[in-house]
Amino acid sequence: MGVRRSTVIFAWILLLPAVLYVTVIVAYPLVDTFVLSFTNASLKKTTNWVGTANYEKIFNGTFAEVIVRTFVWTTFSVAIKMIIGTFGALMLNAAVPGRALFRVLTMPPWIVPMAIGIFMWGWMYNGQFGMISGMLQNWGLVDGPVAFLAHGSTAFWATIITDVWIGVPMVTLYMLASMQAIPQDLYEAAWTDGAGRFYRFRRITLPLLVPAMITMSMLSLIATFNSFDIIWILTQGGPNGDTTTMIIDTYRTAIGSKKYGEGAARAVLICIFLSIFCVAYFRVTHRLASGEHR
Amino acid sequence: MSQPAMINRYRWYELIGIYAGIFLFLSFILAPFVEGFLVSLKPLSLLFSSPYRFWPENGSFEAYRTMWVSVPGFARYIFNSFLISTVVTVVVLLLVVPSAYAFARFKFRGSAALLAAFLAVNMFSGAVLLIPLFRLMRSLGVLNTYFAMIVPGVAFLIPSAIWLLRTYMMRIPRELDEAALVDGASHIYTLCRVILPIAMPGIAVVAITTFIGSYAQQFIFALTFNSKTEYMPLPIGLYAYFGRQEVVWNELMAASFVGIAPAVIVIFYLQRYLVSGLTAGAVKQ
Amino acid sequence: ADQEISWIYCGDKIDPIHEKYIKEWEGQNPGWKVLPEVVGWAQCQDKATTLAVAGTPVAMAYVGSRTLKEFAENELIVPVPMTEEEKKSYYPNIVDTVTFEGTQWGVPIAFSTKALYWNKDLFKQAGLDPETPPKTWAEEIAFAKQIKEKTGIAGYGLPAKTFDNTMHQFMHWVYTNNGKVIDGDEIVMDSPEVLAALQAYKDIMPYSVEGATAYEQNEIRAIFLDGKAGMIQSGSGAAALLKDTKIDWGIAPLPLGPSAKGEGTLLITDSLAIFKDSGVEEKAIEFAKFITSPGPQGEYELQGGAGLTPLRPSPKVDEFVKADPSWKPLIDGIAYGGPEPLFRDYRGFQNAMIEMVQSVVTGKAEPTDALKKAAGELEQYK
Amino acid sequence: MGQLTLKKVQKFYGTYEVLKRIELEVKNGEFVVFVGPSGCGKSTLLRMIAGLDETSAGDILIDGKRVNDLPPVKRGIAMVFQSYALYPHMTVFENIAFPLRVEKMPEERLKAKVEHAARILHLGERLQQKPGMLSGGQRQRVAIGRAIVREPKIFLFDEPLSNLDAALRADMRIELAKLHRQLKATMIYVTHDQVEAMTMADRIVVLNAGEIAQTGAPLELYHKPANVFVAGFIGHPRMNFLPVTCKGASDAGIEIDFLGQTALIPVHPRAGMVGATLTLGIRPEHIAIGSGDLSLTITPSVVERLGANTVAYASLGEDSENYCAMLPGTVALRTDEPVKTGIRAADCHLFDQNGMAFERRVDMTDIDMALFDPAA
Amino acid sequence: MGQLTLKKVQKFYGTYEVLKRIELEVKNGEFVVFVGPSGCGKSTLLRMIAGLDETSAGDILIDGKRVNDLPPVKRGIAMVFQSYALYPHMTVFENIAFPLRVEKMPEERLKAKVEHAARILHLGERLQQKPGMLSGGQRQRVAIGRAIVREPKIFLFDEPLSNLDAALRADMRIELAKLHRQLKATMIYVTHDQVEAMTMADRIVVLNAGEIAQTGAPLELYHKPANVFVAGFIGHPRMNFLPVTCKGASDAGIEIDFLGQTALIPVHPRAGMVGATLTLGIRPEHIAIGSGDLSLTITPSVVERLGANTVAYASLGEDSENYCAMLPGTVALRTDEPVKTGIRAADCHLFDQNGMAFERRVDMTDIDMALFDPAA
Ligand SMILES: Nc1ncnc2c1ncn2[C@@H]1O[C@H](COP(=O)(O)OP(=O)(O)OP(=O)(O)O)[C@@H](O)[C@H]1O
Ligand SMILES: Nc1ncnc2c1ncn2[C@@H]1O[C@H](COP(=O)(O)OP(=O)(O)OP(=O)(O)O)[C@@H](O)[C@H]1O
Ligand SMILES: [Mg+2]
Ligand SMILES: [Mg+2]
Repeated sequence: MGVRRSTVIFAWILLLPAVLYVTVIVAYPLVDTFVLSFTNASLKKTTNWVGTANYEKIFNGTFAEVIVRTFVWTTFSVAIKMIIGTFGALMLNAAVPGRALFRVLTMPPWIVPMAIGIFMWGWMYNGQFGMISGMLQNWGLVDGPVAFLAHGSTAFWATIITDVWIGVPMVTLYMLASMQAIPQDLYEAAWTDGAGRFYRFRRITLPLLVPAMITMSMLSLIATFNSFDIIWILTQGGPNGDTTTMIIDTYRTAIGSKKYGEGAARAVLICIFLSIFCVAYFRVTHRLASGEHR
Repeated sequence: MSQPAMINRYRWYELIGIYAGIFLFLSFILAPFVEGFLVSLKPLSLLFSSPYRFWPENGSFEAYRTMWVSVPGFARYIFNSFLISTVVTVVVLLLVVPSAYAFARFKFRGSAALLAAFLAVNMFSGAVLLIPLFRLMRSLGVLNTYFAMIVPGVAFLIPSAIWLLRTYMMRIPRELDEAALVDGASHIYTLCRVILPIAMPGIAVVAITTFIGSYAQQFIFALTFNSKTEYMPLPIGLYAYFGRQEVVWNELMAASFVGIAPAVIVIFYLQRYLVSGLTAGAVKQ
Repeated sequence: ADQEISWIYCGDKIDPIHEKYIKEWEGQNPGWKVLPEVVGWAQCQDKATTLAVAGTPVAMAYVGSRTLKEFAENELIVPVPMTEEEKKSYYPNIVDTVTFEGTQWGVPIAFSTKALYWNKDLFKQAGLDPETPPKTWAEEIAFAKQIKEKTGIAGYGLPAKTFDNTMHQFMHWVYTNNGKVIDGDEIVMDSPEVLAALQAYKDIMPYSVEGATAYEQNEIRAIFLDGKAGMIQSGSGAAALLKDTKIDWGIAPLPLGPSAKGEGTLLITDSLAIFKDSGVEEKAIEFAKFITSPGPQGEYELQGGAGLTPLRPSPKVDEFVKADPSWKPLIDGIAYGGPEPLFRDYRGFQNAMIEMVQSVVTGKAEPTDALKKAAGELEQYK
Repeated sequence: MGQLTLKKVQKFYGTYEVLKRIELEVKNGEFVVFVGPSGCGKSTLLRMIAGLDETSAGDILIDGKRVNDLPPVKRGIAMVFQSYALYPHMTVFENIAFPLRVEKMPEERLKAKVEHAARILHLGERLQQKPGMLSGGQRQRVAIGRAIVREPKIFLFDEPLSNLDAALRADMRIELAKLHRQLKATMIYVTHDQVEAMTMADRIVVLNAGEIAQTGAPLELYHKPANVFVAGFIGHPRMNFLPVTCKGASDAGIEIDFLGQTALIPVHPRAGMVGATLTLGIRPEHIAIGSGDLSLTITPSVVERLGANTVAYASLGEDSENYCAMLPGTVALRTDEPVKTGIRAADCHLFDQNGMAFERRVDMTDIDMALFDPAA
Repeated sequence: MGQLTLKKVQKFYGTYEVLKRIELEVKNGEFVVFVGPSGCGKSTLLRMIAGLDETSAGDILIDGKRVNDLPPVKRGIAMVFQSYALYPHMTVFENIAFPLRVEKMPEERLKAKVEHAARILHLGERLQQKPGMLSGGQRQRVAIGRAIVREPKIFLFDEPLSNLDAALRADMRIELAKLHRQLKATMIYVTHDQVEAMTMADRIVVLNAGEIAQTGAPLELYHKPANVFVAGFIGHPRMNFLPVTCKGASDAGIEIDFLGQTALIPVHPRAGMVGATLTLGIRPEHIAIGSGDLSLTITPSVVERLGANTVAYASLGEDSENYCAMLPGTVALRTDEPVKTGIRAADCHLFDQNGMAFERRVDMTDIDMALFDPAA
C-alpha cells in the first residue's frame, strides 16, 4: 500500500496507546535506572554523581566470574529447555489415544504461581525428606542423604532443572504448534519413498522446525537470562556464590544492600550484554538455518 | 473421528516407545506436583520424617479443609487474582490489538525499530526496575489499589502479546483490508468489522497467555505496591501460610492446588484452541 | 479524622495479644489508630526499607536490630532514648543491641538466645552417656564423631545455607570462645579466637548433617526433630516442638571454646524502629514503648512455641522456668551474651560472613585464608 | 512390470461409502487417467493404491500380488502429490535424491541417477536451488524427478497440474506424455480436468459418486459415451441435451420428434421405447450454421470469438440450460440476432430415461482406430 | 458515466520503473481487458486506477476529473479481487451489503438492493450461508455482488477467474459477459489468460514489461498482431515462428524463402528488406494435412486428441521450439510417423528483425467487421 501520510498518521494513532503506556510504565523507569547508574544512590538522602565509578567497581570485583557463570547457566538452561520441549512436543504430536489429556498435563508448570513451583522443587531437592534423595536411597543408588542444593555443582544443575521445568510448557506448546504447521503431505511423500519414522523426523521435522526453534530459543534466552525467583528462592545465589547470576547479583546489590547506584549499573550492563548476545545469536543461527542440515 | 491415517498407525513397539516417551516427559513435568500433593496429604508432624516413603502414612485431605480455616481470606485471594488477571487481559487486548494491526499492516519509517524496542522491554525484569516503578506508582496515586498490580502487570505483558498477535494478523490476507477500503470503509471500520472478527482465534490465544502470565506473575508488584490485604492476589495469599516459626507446608500445598484449579480448568477446555491458534501464528515456512 | 500510626508487622497474622493491647491503647488515646500491615517474614524488612527510601515511610516497623545503625546513619529513623529505669528493666546486654553512639534507636520486641540440644537416644546408641552433654568444643566434636561412626547418623546439625542465621550461628561460636568481630571502629576478627571457631566448623563438618549449605537453622531443627542429628544449637522453639515427638532430649548451655573466659551467646533482638518524617514519630514512640512494656511483652513472649526468650526478668519468668526447666540454659546465657555486631552495611557484613563460613564448610578454603579474606572485606562495611 | 488389479475395492468413512466395489484392470505400461467431478473419490482411490489410506474391503493387486497390507514403499509405486510436497529446506538435488538417501545408495550411483533424472526433466541448472526459488512448472518437474529415481513400477499422480496456469499446464501435459513414452512405466493419473484426461490417457476411467461410470479410450468416451454423465463430462464445451420424444424404432435407428421435426438417429434400438421421452445429445462442435437433419434457430446471448473458433451461447427456454454451438472462427454472427443452425442425425447421441445411451452406429472409418488399442 | 483516461501514467518502485508512460482511453460502457505475462504490471496499473497504489507520475482521469489524490471510494470504482477477499465471518448477505452498511443505507433499501444483486447472480438461496460453504464460482459471484450494489461507474477485476477450474472458468466467463451487457457499466479486467481476454473483451490492451504492446479488438489482435510478442501471446496454441529469408518485395507482398521453398506473403512491404532474415508466423489452426503454398513434413512426438480437434506437436530441429499443428478431431495421425503439412501464404504473418509486423493485406470479408467497433 502506498505510504500515504494519512495512513502513517493512522498507524501512529493505533500505536499510540501502547507506545505511551509502555513509555510511561517501563521506559521512564528505565531512564531513571540509567541515570541512577551514574550516581551513588543508596539509603542516604543525598545522592551525588560519581561518573563511571559504579561500572569500574563492578569490573574490579568478581563480576567477570558472574558473567561467565550467567552465560553458562543460561546456555544450558535454554538448550535443555529446547531439547526437552521439542521431545515433548514430538511425543504429544503422535496420534495416540489420550493425546488431548497429555497436552493439558504439560501446562501446570506454566499455570502455577512460580514461587509455589519452586517450593515444590525445593522439597524434591531436600536431602533428608525430599523425593529425589529419598528415592535414590530407597533404590540403593546412594547410601546417605544427598542435599542437592548444598554443593556447588549440584545446586547449579538443580536451579537449571527447575528453570527448565518452568520454561518447558511454553516451548512444548510452541513447538507442537509449529510441528502441526508442517504439511502432512511432506510426511506422506517421504513415507511413500520408504522413509521410516525416525528418518522422517531427522530429515523433515527437525530442519523445518529450525526457524521456530530460533525464535523460541531467542525468547526463552531473554527470559532465562532474567530468571530471578528460582535461584533466589532455592539458593539465594549460594552456596559460595556458585549459583549467583547477573540478575541475582544485581538484586542483591540494589535491593539487598540498598546500593541503588551500583545495582542500576549492573542492570544497565545486563541489558547491554543481552542485546549484544541476542544480535550475535540471531546472526549466527540465521546463517545456520539457511543451510541444509543433514 | 475415524481410524487414524495409515501413516499414523503404530506398531506395538512404536506405541510402547511413544507412551514411554510421554511417561518420561510427563514424569518430569508432574513430579513436583506429585511431591507437592503428597506433602499436602501428610499431617504436619509427619512431614519431616525419614526414611522417605512415597505413600504417606495416615494421609488425609484434612489440609484441604483446614486451609480455609487458617487463612480465612484465601477465597478472596483467588477472586483477586481472577479480577486482576481479567482486567489486565482486557487492558492488554485493548492496547495490543490496534498496535499489532498497525505493525502487521503498515510499513512506515521507524516501525521496525519500534517493534524491536517493544521486544527490548522483555529484557528487563520488573525486579530491576522496582524502585523507579515505585516512585512512578506513587506519583500516579495508585498505590494500595488493584491498579497498583494491574498497571505494571499490563506493561510487561504488552510486548509478547504484540509479537504474537502481529504474526497472526500478518496471515490475514491484505486484500480484505483493500476490499473494505475500496468499498469506502474507514480504517477504524475495517479494523472493527473485518479484521477483529477474523483475528479472533489469535486474539483468544493472546488472551489466554496474557491471563495466565498475569495469574502467576503478580508476585513482586503486588508485594511492593500494595499493602492492603483485601487486594492481595493468590501468590501473596499463599505466603499467609508461612508462620513465624513454621511453614504450614501441607496447607500451603493444598492451597496451591486449590488456587491453580480454576486456571487448569480453563486450560483444559481451551487447549485445542490454544494449539491451533498458535499454529496459525507460527513462523511461516 | 483519626490520626494513624502505620506499622509493618511481620508474620502471617497479628498476634491476638498484640491485637488486644492495640485496642487498649487506642482506648487510652482517643483520636489515634494503629494500622498494622501484616507482611510475610521473608519480605517485611525489605518492604519497610523500600517504603522509607521511596519517601513514604511507615510510622513504625519491625526490623532486626542489626539494621538500626544503617538506618540511623542514613537518617531514616529517629532515636528512641530510654530512661535509666527502662534500661534497667531488661536483662543485661540487651539494651546494647539497640544502642550506638550513646543512644537507643529502637525498642526491643523480640529476643532469642540459643542453647545446645542433644538427642539422648542417639547418645545411648553411640555408647555415650545420655545424661552428659558436651561442655567444650573438643567434646562436642568428639561426641559427634562417635555418633556418626557408631550409628551412621549425623552427630551434629550445622546450618550454613545462604541465609542470615548462618552468620548468627557462627557468632555463637565466636562468643563462646571470647572472640570479637568489631571493637569500636576497628575490625578485630582476624584473631586466634575466631580462627579457632572457624577451625572447629571445619572439624565438625565430617560428622555433621550432609550438605550443611542446603539448610538454615529451622531446617536443621526439623532434621533433629526427626532424630537424624545428635546435637544442634537452637532457640526456645525447639523445646516446644520436641515435646510433641518421641525423642528423649536434653538442653544445655552452649559448649565452650578453648579460649573461653566463661559462658557466652549471641543476643539477637528484633526491634520496633520509628521512621523519620512519618509525622507521628512522637506518638509512635509512645505506642512502641507501650506495646513492649513489661505487661504486654511478658504475655507475648511467654506464649511458648514462638521461639522467643524473655527480654526482662520478672516473677512470671521465674515461675515459668520453674515449671519448665528447659528454659534455664536459654535465660542463663543472657548474662554472658554479646550483641550482634553493628555495621553501617550490615548486609555486606552478613554476606561476607556467610561466604567465609560456606567456603570453609565446603572445603573450598582453609580457615586461615577465609578468615583473612573476610576480615579484609569487612573494612568497607563498618 | 507394473500391472494393477482392483477387485471389489470399497472405502468407508464411518458408514459413508466413498467408493463402491471398484473393479479395474490396468495393464503394464498403460497411462490411465481417473476423471470425475470434485468429491467423487478419485484421490481416495489413488491413495488407497499408494497405501496411504486403508482399503476397507476388496483387494488391490500389483503384478498379481495382494498388497493391501504393504506400506507404500513395498508396493513399487511412486506418487506425485498435487501440492508437490517438495521439502522446502532441501535443494532440488536433495529433493530428488531423497528416496535414494533413504535406501542408502552409494554417493556416486546416487549422483548419477539424480543427474540422469535432472537431464530428462531439464532441471540440470536448478539442482542447487531450493524449491522456493522455482516456478510452478519446475517444481512439478522436481516432484516427478523424485518419483523417477525410484524406478517404480507404477507412477501415481494426484492432480499434478492443477496448481499451474493454463499455458504451463499445456506445456506440462506434453512433457508428461513424452515422459510416459520414454519411461514406458505404468502411470495412473488423477484429474478433474477432462481436457487433461482426453489428451494424455491411453484409457480414461470416469468416476461418478464413487462408482465407475465408464472406462475406455479417450475417443471412445468422446464418440460413444455410455451415459448422460460421461457424455456431459467429456468434451468441451459440454454436450447440449435436448428433450425429444421417441416416435419409433427400427433396425436403422430410432426416430425421434423434436419440436415437430423428426429425425432418424442411427443407434441400436431397444424395444418398448415408443412414446417415451428421451434425451438427445449434440456436441457444440457438431452444430453448423444453416440447415441439417434437425434445425434450430437460436438467438445468441453471448458470442465468444476465440480466433480459430467462435462459440455462441443461447438460451432455449425460460429456465433451460445454455445451448452452445462451436462454429468456425470467421463466422458472421452477432449477439441478439437470430441465426439458424443445423444438426446432422449421425452426430447425435441418444439416451433413455435412465440416462443410459443407446449405442451409436457411429461411422468411425475416419478415426484412427489404432488409438483404441493403446498397446499398439 | 464511466469514462477513464490515463495520461503518461508512470509507476516506480524505488528506481525500478514498473509502468512506462501509459496512455489509454477507455470509453463509457466498454469492456477492456489488460493481458500480459506475469509481472508485466497489470495488477499495478489496475490498483493505481483503483487508488490502492499511488501514481508516481502522470494523471488518471475519470469522467474528465483528475482522481490521483482521491481515495478509492470517491473514484466511483468497484474492485473484484483475485482472491475474492470475501469476509469469512459474514454471511453472503452481509458480504454483499458491506459497502451499503458503510454508507449507512437504511435497512429496507439495503435489503432490496442486496436481493436484487443476488437475483442477478443466482445467489438467492445462499444469502444466509458463510463464504466457506460456497464453491469457487459462487464465491466469485458474491464478490461481484459486492461490487454491483455500489453501482460504480467502473468495475475493476483482477484475475477473478484464475482460482477456478477450467469448466467453471468457462461458465463464469459467459456470466460475466452477460452481466456486462445487463449493467452497461465500464469494466476493466486483468488476466494473463489470453482465452479470457479474447472471449470477453471489447478491446484488449496487451502489456509487456510495463509498456502497451498493442491495443485493439480481439480479432484485430488475432489477425493483425503488431509484433511478435502480441502474435505469440494471442491465440492458443501459440503461433509457430519460422526463420525465413527475404527474397524480394513488391506491391503484392514480400517473397520469402523457407528451406528452399518460396512463397509470396501478402503484406505491405517496406524498403531495404531483401536478404534480411525475417520471422514467419503461422497459427497452428492454419496448418492442414497435405500440401500448401509452403509444405513441411513433420514427425509428431505428441498427439493430443481433444475430440473436436487433434493437436500434433513436433520438433523441427535439435533445440528449436515445438512446432504445433491443430488439425480436425478425426484426422489420421500417429506419433513418430511423418506426415506432410501445408500452409497457405494468406494465413501467414511476417515480422522484421525487430519483431515488428508487416501489416497484412488480410482478406477480412468473411469476418464480422462489426466486431471491430465495440460501440456498435
Ligand atoms: N477423512 C475423511 N473423512 C470423511 N470423509 C472423507 C475423508 N476424506 C475424504 N472424504 C470424502 O470422500 C469423498 C471423496 O473424496 P476425494 O478426496 O477422494 O475426492 P476427489 O475426487 O479427489 O475430489 P477433488 O477433485 O476435489 O480432489 C468426498 O466426499 C469427501 O468428502
Ligand atoms: N511492492 C513492490 N515493490 C517492488 N516491486 C514490486 C512491488 N509490487 C510489484 N512489484 C514489481 O512490479 C512488477 C509488476 O507487478 P504486478 O503485480 O503488477 O504484475 P502482474 O502483471 O499483475 O503479474 P501477475 O500476472 O503475476 O499478477 C513486478 O515485476 C513486481 O516484481
Ligand atoms: Mg482429490
Ligand atoms: Mg497480478
